[in-house]
Amino acid sequence: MDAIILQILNGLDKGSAYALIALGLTLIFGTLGVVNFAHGALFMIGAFCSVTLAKLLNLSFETVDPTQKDFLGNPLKVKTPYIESWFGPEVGATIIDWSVPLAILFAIPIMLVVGYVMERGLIKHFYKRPHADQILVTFGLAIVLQEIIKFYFGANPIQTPAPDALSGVASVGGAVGLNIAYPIWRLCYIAFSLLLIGGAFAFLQFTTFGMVVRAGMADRETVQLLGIDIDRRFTIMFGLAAAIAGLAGVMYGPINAPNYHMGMDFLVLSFVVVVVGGMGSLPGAVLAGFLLGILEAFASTTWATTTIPGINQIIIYLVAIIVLLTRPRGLMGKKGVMED
Amino acid sequence: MTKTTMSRRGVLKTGAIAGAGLALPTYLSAASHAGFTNAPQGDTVTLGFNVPQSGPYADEGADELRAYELAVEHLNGEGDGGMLNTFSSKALEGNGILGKKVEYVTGDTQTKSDAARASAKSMIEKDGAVMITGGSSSGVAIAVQGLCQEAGVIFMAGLTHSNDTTGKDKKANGFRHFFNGYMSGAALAPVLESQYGSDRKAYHLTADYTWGWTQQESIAAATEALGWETVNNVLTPLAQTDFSSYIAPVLNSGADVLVLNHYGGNMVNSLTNAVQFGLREKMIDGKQFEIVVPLFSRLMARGAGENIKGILGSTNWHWSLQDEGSKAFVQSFGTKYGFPPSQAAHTCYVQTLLYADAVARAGSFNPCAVVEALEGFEFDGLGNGPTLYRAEDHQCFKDVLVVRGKENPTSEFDLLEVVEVTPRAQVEYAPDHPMFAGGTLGECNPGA
Amino acid sequence: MGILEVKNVNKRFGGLQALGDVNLSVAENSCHAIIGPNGAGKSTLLNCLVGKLIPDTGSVMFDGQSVLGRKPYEINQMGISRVFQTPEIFGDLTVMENMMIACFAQRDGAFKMHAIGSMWKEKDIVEKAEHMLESMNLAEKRDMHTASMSRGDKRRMEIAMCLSQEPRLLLLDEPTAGMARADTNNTIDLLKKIKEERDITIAIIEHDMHVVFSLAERITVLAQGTPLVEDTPEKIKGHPKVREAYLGEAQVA
Amino acid sequence: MFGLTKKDLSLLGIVAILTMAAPFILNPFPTESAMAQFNAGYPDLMQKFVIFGIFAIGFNILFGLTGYLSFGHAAFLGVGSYSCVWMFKLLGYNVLPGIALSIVVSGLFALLIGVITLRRSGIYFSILTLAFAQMSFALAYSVLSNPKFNLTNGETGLQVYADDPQWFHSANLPDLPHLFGLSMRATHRMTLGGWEFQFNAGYYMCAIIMLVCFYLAIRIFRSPFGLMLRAVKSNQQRMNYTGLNSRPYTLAAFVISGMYAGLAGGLLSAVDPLAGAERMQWTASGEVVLMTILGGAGTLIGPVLGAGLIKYFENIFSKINESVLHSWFGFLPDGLEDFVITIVYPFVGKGWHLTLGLIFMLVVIFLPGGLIEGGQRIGRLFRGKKASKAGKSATTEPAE
Repeated sequence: MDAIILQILNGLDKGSAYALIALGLTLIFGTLGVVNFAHGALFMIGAFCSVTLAKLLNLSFETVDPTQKDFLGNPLKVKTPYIESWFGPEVGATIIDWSVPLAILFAIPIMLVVGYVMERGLIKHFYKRPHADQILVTFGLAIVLQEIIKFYFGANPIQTPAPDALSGVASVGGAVGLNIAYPIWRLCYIAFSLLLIGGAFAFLQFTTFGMVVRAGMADRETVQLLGIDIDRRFTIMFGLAAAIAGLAGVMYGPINAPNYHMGMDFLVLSFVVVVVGGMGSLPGAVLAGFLLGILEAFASTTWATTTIPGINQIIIYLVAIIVLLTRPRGLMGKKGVMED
Repeated sequence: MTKTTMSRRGVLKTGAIAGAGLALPTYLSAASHAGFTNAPQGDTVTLGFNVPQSGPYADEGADELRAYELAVEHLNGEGDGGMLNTFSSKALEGNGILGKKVEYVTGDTQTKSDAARASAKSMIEKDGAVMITGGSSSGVAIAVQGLCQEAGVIFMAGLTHSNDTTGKDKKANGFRHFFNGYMSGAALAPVLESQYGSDRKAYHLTADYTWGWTQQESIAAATEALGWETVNNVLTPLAQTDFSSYIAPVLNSGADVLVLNHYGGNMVNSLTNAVQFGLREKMIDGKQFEIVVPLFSRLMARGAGENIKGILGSTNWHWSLQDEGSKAFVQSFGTKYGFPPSQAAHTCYVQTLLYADAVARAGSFNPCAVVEALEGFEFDGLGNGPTLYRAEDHQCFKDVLVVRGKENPTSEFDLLEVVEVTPRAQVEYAPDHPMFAGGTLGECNPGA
Repeated sequence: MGILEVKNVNKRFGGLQALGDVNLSVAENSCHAIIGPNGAGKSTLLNCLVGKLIPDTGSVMFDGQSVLGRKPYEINQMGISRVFQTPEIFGDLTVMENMMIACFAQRDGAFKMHAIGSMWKEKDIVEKAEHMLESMNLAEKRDMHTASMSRGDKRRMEIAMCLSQEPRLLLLDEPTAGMARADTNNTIDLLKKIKEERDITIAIIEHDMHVVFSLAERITVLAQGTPLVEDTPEKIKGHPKVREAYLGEAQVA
Repeated sequence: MFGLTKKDLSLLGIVAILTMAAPFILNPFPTESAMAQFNAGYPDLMQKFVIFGIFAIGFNILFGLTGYLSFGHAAFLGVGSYSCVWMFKLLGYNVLPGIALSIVVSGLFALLIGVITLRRSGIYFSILTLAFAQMSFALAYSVLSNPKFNLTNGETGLQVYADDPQWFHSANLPDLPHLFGLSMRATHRMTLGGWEFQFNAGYYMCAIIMLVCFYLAIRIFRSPFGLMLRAVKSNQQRMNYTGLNSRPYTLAAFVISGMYAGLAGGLLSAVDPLAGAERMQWTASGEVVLMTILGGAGTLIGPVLGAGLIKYFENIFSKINESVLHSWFGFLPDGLEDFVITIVYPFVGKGWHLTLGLIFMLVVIFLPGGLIEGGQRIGRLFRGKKASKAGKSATTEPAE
């Protein structure tokens, strides 16, 4: 029982990342009709926002300590972050410790700008072009973005640890007689994702802005006839989708150290998620994200891999194939979306 | 074995057929007069440095390249000479190799066998490289080694840890200075026993490809010999980024040691995840839960950050070693680049020197002469104590380091501390050891 | 017995009864128009005839064979060609290529692996296509990409493609929708000419009464998914029910 | 001649001349000159040019004609490579059985995958092919290389070992892939002044096969079948209502392009008998997409050019390291030299992916017809007013 719940938690965890990326992909597709292969890169840029912030916070001045020697036998240069000298060592260290949560605030404006620039500068010119062209140009963009990140940050992963207070394990389900220890940060990640997903849905459901966007998704021309500048709003939606992907990346940092190709790693999977959920369906994207996450977790168990060797390698793709062949529009897909 | 080499007459004959068939003028290549591929012309000799410059191991590749450049400097008599001064063989005089100035070409393996072979081929076919060296993964090393055997040039392997490189896939033209999976197991086992006792239950997570399997096999064999029990061995996909669903079952398996047979990004992620799940704080039947990472790399350790602290593993070399060779190398590398070299850099530097020295001693660039000079060569002063290039499989035998992630690092490079230098005798094995069986060296191939 | 027999066809979309007990018989070599206000179920009916939709109940027989459950291309091969409301042609191909595709489909059936010989060496196809273009006044546009043609030309192109398949039944879905008066008249003349020149049955769905009364020999009026009346144009014109349900609105429009 | 029009025949002729004279054309710089770095006329790269040319020609038959964007074609390439090496292991090093088998096996594999994936179109098709290819890669890399059932030899790559049966191997045959005794590695070097040219048997075999493939592709493009494939891309609705079943047409195109990919894979093994699983990764599929688009999808020669360009980048451009840059810009004053190198450095050598990505984006944005379109535009510029006027009236008449 404990093991099953553990795997469900693992699945939810993985699914959170899938769902957040897939949600953004679907938003972009639904509003702008663009298939964005660079969305994984946005996720990665989000994660590197927190790397950058940590680097900024750790900007240091050097003092020479003659009592210690460095590896060449010269006097050791001791680095002290400016922030520690400004706020005192303790406050400074605490700020550095909390750099990942702080990076959320740091990342939101950056991602909005990145999304805005991407839409106005590039994607805008591709609305009228075939989907294949959209895929290709954003695929090219993804390559360029990841190479830029690699040039500045190197190829090896860079740790962005969670704050000390959030990095231990928590006992889950003690009240119902279960004894499960689960990393606190991963629980935070699940909660954060649910919050973000809920927020996105509430935003679309209850604000005027959201209603206009939804109306625009359903029938762009009519909304434009009403004299509403739908393009402007769609641009903002692109920024929001970028921000969601970016925040998913920031929060994912402590789970797995960010590296330059994490975007590509997630991209393929999140496209599979979107297609399984149903192109253009927001609830479908979220549902499929969690579903595939959980399936993947269970396929990794010893039981599964001994029953069918290698199932853990292919489960996601296998499910995608089966779903697409039995439910051609995905789990919750609408008719007529991307069928030409 | 006549099968693995190609007679020179055969080449000429088939060449003649090709020439007649295509009605092209038949010129014999200059190289074939000298009797081997890419015999150096003029007063220079070209070496090929084939390292990953893009892809996940690009940072290792960059460090390897730095070491190669340093080695070329030293061979040509520039810089402070580095380990040339401590090397037991004094055949090299700092005037290039056999008086020919050393030049080099670089290539990008992309950590893909195909790309690595293409890159090596261009060095051989276009740039006239007489020796290829480099690599940061076993698949690539084995692929390039096979190519060099066929083409008739020497291959000096860089970072490759799989048993197969000098086991089932060994080749007469290929040489490995780096240690291997078996040695990791043999070196780690006594330390594991002294640190964690002989009554342990180990759970293995293994990268699901050739290197992972041989590594797991070696470690399991070595620890089971101590009396450890292997509870489970779970294979993880290479592309896996989140290992939580593999880590979670460890908690309830009754195991009290987790062995991570992972390298590179896999290792960083699986270790990070294991620490996240609080494995290291767990007590199983009164015993502290432990994690072991058999193959450590300092560059990777940096990626793993805090999580590496207190974790045992093995490594080929570490910059904090205090022998004269290591000190000289760290000094000249550190002065040039501002940070200490990695084990990948070390093995690549040493391999270049060893090749140059073998040529100097043989008095010829002919691969067969080089092979003869290297086979059974005993040397010292290159950082690992007295070392033997064994003739039977072209594997170097030397001391192996058991290291632990340092609890209180003084700098960003000071991540590992040496726990024990396992003496060479302890990691030696018979050439026909079952883990290495299956292949044959064949005969050296001088090519054209 | 007509060439096309529709019996008791019903089609529901969720709660909406799109077609209710439609019966229709189209006589061979006649021109039969189906008219009705928006939402009367004209397009649904048409889609049931060509295999795009499958009726919930009822039967659709073409020349004694059921078309139900067959794919659009199979139905086409039986001899039913369809002209769409907005011209559906191969936009990035030339006029001649468009024509040749239709000719190949007529000669070789739904699929033929003909991958090595040059298409221009198929003399019979080339001749037939050229002849067809001549007769439809498209010959001078032979090498033009069809996407850049005028709406009227596109319509003619599409009709020409359908005709080159020598169908026994030609279905036209509002062929003059969105056309200028002159283009509409041209299209009417074209269809009249076709009717005169060959043995062909035409079923036409139309909004424009001018078109309907110029062409049709019989008219079925559809309202709310059921046929209201079926008769000759003269009778329909004076029919009170039709006036009430339909014509008043149409004349306004 | 050959059943081609004059225009196509001259295109084929030009390609034939270019491929046959490639050892000269690709080695324009004397061996000892500083520009020798940019010579591409060595056997391995020339082989890659034509082999990936074949791959791209085949991919173009699917993508260029039908518009179905497959992200999984590398799987067929990989299957072809493995089949060929297996023939080496079982029968011996003659390349013919290997190449034949690689075409057959990849054709069957493409048929299987095509039947399933072609039930969907658009992005669904792309994702389905991607899923299949990733599954194939994962299986080849690990599961299918387990010691009990070692089909692919995993990470190391499938290769011939001394204890393989090689039933038809005999002592007087080369121990490397050969064509009835003619080793694929047999190379003639011809020295002319400062130049050196290499004529390699493997290259010429591949080049001849590529010419045959190119010729077949022209025939397919001009055939009724090719017309139908273009109809699929243009308007499937009209196609269905014209009595044409688009499924078998696309399936046939898929299988043909799969066989081309398999042939390319087989040839890769034939010139270098080691088949690695990375050949099947989705990024490898992405590469052939890049090649085709870069050159010009739907054009005959474009994909071959694209393949050449990308392989040139991968093998030549990637070798420009910092010391090479210093030797180039050494003539500049020190400060300026460093500045120029700082600007250029991220884009060359190990940064070649970045440059490739940028070029690719620029092509997709500004030249949807690929480099071929670029060439045509330049050509039009030179041909002057008259031609452009005629072109205008033919293509840009208002739609309504």
